[in-house]
Amino acid sequence: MEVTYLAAINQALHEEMRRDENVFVMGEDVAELGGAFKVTEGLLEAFGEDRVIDTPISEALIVGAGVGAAVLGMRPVVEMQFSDFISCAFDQIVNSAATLRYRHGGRAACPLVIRAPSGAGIHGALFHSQNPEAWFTRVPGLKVVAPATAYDAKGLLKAAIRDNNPVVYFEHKRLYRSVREDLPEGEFVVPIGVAELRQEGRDLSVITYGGTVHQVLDAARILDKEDKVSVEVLDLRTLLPLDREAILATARKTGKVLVVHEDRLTGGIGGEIAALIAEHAFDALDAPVRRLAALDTHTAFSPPLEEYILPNTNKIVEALRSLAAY
Amino acid sequence: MEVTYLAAINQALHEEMRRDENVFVMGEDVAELGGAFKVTEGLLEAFGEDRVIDTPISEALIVGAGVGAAVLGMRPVVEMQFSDFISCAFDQIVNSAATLRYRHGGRAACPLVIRAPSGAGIHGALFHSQNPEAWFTRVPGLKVVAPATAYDAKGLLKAAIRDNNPVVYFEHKRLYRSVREDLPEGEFVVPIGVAELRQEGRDLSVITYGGTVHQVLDAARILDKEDKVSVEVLDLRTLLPLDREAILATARKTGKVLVVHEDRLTGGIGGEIAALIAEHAFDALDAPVRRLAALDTHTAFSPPLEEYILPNTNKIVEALRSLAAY
Amino acid sequence: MDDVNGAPTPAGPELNARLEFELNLYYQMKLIRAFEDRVSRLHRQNKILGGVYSGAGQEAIVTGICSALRPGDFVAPLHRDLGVFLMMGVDPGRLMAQLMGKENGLSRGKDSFLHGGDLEHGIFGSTSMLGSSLPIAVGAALKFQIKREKQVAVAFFGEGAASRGDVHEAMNFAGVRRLPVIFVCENNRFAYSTPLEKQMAIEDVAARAEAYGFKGHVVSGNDLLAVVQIAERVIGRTRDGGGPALIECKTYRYRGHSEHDPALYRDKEELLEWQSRDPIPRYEFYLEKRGHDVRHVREQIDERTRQVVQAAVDFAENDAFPEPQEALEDLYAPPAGPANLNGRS
Amino acid sequence: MDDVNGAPTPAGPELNARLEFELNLYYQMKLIRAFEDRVSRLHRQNKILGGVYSGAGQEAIVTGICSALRPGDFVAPLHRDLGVFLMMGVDPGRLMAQLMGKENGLSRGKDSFLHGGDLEHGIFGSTSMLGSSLPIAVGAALKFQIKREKQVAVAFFGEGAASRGDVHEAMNFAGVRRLPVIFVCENNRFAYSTPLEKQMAIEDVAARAEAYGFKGHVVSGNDLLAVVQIAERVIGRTRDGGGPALIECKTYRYRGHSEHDPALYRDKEELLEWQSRDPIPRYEFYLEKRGHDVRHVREQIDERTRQVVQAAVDFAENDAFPEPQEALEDLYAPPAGPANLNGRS
Ligand SMILES: Cc1ncc(C[n+]2csc(CCOP(=O)(O)OP(=O)(O)O)c2C)c(N)n1
Ligand SMILES: Cc1ncc(C[n+]2csc(CCOP(=O)(O)OP(=O)(O)O)c2C)c(N)n1
Ligand SMILES: [Mg+2]
Ligand SMILES: [Mg+2]
Repeated sequence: MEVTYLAAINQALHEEMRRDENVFVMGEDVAELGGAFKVTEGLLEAFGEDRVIDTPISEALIVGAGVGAAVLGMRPVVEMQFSDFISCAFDQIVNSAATLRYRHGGRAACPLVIRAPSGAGIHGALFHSQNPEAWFTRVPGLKVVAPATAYDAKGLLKAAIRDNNPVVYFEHKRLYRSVREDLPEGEFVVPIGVAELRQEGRDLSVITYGGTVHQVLDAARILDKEDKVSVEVLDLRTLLPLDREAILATARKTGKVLVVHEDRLTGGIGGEIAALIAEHAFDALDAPVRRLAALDTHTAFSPPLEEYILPNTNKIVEALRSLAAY
Repeated sequence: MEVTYLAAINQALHEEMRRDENVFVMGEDVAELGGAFKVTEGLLEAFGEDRVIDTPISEALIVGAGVGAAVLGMRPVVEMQFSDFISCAFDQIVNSAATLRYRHGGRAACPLVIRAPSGAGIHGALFHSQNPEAWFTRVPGLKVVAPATAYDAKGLLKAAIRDNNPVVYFEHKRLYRSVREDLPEGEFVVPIGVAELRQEGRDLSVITYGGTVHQVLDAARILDKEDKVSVEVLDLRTLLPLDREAILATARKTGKVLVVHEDRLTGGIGGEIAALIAEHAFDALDAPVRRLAALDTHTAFSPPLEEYILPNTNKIVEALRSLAAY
Repeated sequence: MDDVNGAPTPAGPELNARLEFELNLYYQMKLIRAFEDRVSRLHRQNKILGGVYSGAGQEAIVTGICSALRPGDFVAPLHRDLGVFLMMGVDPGRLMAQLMGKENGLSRGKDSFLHGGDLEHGIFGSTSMLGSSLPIAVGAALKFQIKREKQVAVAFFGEGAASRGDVHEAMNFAGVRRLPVIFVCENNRFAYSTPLEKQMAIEDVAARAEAYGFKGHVVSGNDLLAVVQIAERVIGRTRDGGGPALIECKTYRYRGHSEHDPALYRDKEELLEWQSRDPIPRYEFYLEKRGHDVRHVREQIDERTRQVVQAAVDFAENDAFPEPQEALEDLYAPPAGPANLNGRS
Repeated sequence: MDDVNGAPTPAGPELNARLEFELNLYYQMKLIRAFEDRVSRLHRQNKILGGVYSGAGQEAIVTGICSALRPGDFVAPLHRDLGVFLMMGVDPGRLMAQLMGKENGLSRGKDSFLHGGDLEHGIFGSTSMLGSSLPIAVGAALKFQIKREKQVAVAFFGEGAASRGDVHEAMNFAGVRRLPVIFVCENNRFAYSTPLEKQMAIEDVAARAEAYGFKGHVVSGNDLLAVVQIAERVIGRTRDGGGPALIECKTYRYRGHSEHDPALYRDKEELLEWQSRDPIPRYEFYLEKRGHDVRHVREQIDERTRQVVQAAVDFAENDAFPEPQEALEDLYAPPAGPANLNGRS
């Protein structure tokens, strides 16, 4: 049966809570309402008030309490209602959670998942469109994932819940209901840290993740058809740790790389990826590593502004053509 | 007279508070104590309790109240006692302050300076050694500066106070008393957004800022003397907006670039700089852009660990030799 | 309010002014209701995109509190406080343009709904991050204190936002420095779907004030007269150097959390109960006691608000969308003296 | 405490156990004082680097509170609470090695001073960010509640940290869910240089508890007996499902904020006044009333603490520094069952 990205996340929560009674869910409006996006729907009925917990509007508390429960062996899955509000829990994530094992000399662990609905393109404006992933990919001790498909959404969430470290899990709001696929019947997980080659290609590589993966695939199809240019598409899936081997392999293979993300250009993880390639695949490059990302501004509300700011299939096609012509 | 980096900051505060009565200082222990590092010493006596304000331990309040006063035309200079605690004010900086003008359609401004003593190498361990700059350099609406000399410390702080936008001002704790120079008598400012060529060179370029500038200069002297290799040293001084022209100019000139910072490698601004160069000076490069930075971990406490983690002159010399030999 | 008739028998100039003031509040409250009803409708028609948070049922709070403010005061509204903009004199057309993302909206299309502030009218455009505007209002009050200005800052917040750490930090510092700031809690018993008892273990947010060294007041937020009275008293005291205060207004949200929300988690009985406390008929009853011909007044005012709202919609619909490249404008203020700061770059 | 003589006349087994318990607390308090004095000295000798925050003068608080804890309870100490580590049974040698950044320190040299926790002994290693440990203690209490365990979580915090937003969020949620957590405020009247009146407009942090729906208690933090009594009562009640509580212990910091701080901002008279309330002689006076030969007890215990502290110093000085490459260890936990989580990677 076809399952949406959103339903896939919901399935993962159900399955993991059934599998391990230490898993519990906590956040604003996650219980009776089932979450602002209905991601946690049905959990209250299935697992009761002890394991599906509505909190006051207290992001620092939500993450901090998650840390406290996690060090005692629970596996909390906490929700930021929108990833934009993760800024209110910043200290608890980058300090309390990320340094926990380190400052305990390896004698403690923090198996915590922070779910954060992120991303733009839904008229969410400045505070309901953010892509905050690069604030966290520079923090050792954390893991960061950003699935683009229903399969990965489910498999990565299950892996994140089973992981013994704090994982920030970015789920893209625009994909919730726009992306769907058949999921295998049985149990599966998607390993953290492993990128996925969505499409093999010969001429160019695109490295991307999350909200822009489908736009890139669309663009690749257009290039294949209209330009007879064969584009390889690497979906990172995990943003920390990066799958360096996969990144360098595709760069070495095609010699021309475009990095695409919906996050802003400056300070987005595209810089890190371009730098990695420029340093470690220098000899293999036939063209400069290019980046296509949101413009260096906030995600404005008015449709013409939002459209101008965000990457889209057309802009990706253009960038690919320009790179192909280099 | 020789003035330390610390005294230079103190001078800037005195001068600007004298010049403009809308400037005031606020933070923990900034008044009677004169700050944990004595940076605000003497201000209380000179300007009184109305303009030198001790606050409770409330970082979000400190920044938030700064924003509120700033939109009404004041010029608050607020202090984080250590830059590590800036994580507790994160939302107020990246959302309240950084988006302020934008969300008011250009009809408001937020002339706020956030001073943040940062940096490692003083046995400060995980929570008194952080280099948080790259969390902010990815946020449009902010400016970010990080002086390395007494002259710049003074001139950039004065420029920051006069700037009509929120400026995060990172002052490196290790430089407070270890760096000093003669300052000109008269009034001067150092413009935000302009990098400084600390040393001209022919063979290699190093791009750096803040705590590692002096180590790089030492390393450059060693290379000059022992290897007859001429190293150009660019001190960024401003981290947002980056001085792209200066960065690309030195890259094009020498064709070999090493980026050095005390911040961690992954997600530090070195990635952004390397990406810029790799994209826009591709043809001029004779070697991959290399980066030398703190290792991807937290700044550990024990001396052998801290030493192992942080960049230093020896490590820079080695990296330069390796790059020179490429 | 010179065009409204049906006034009671003539009296002294002071009473007359009061009567006019009171009638004007009625007009304002009705205008807010009418404007918001229209906004809800425009949202269903897809003419307003993004989140829309109706303040229907809570109009008496913003009307009453803002009635005690003066030019130069500072207000940070909450996400449901469209009424603050109208009360503070923002042009309804520009407000509607803001909601539609148009060029002449307060934020020039940059941000949605109420995040576009209007500092010319003393309104700070709060971010979405609930509670974050309280430290900012405290900073405004700090400016008034430093400059010895007889102004006040007002921060509105929901009982939901009251759980945020920023609220604590703000109130504590306001208490320490005895700042001229008034915290107004609109306690509508729900934060999205979360009822009061899951948000706090006490009944009154106002009880917190004492823990910060100032006084907390509780008032019916559906009783405009009561809100006006407490606002005049408390804000007046704060303005005169009496230090901060908290006013908690008990009320209820009529519509869903946002226009997307059918609010199935709520008890229909409870809604009915609160709708029977609607601030508008309640205030009409008062006006009647005052001797006004309420039916006549209502008709006139309904006509007037209808015209104002329609004019606002017309203005906004005819307004252009911003040019795409404007996305990169308004990020940084140019180097200019403080006087120019509120000018565009 | 079998080796301490000078006990009062024999009595029933229950009283005997109590007397032993009381003498042991005396030993613990003395050990903390001796250990911290030595730490201050080692800091001056540059054998301990980084920030050192002495709890001298405040020993009765950690001693009394921890005396009511049981295995499996959870404690988040504040930066001055070295005594918590000793009270909870952490080996003094490993604690000293922690302070010196040695391999066998709690954090294996990773972090400084008290940031290395020891979960085997129930101690959470708090970050430096003041107040951030309160949400975490609340999370521990949530685990106890979910799992129906008769354990409690305790979070120590200074009156300075009380101004942080995290403290508010933590207390509010604890109140809502009636969690088994006790918040212990060590109110030593200063946050670094900042005196109480610049931190809050009220006298007692304990007054805040009611605003979260639970009870706040005030006790002299320099009176070990009083702290023990309230700890037994309040923690016992919380353990039995009575919900959260706040205990505020009034006390005073003897030394500077850290060993770097001469604390010139403080009134010498005030220090003198508080030193005259030193918890150790005060408790000795009680022991005397109990019939102990205090001079004899003190001599024996001084000798014992001297030996314990010296052994700790010897252990730590002989301990190796970690190997440089260990800097990259302990960042991530390996994939293993929860049982293994506290094992090293
Ligand atoms: C920090 C933060 N967390 C979560 C949200 C999402 N959110 C928006 S409104 C709302 C409920 C607000 O409740 P309340 O403060 O009582 O105001 P009301 O909507 O009832 O007027 C929530 C949870 C937010 N905007 N900011
Ligand atoms: C969030 C945060 N801000 C600032 C500091 C710096 N700092 C360390 S201790 C301290 C004073 C703490 O006062 P209090 O909580 O009363 O504890 P005490 O030191 O008096 O025991 C300050 C300001 C910090 N550690 N964390
Ligand atoms: Mg509400
Ligand atoms: Mg204190």
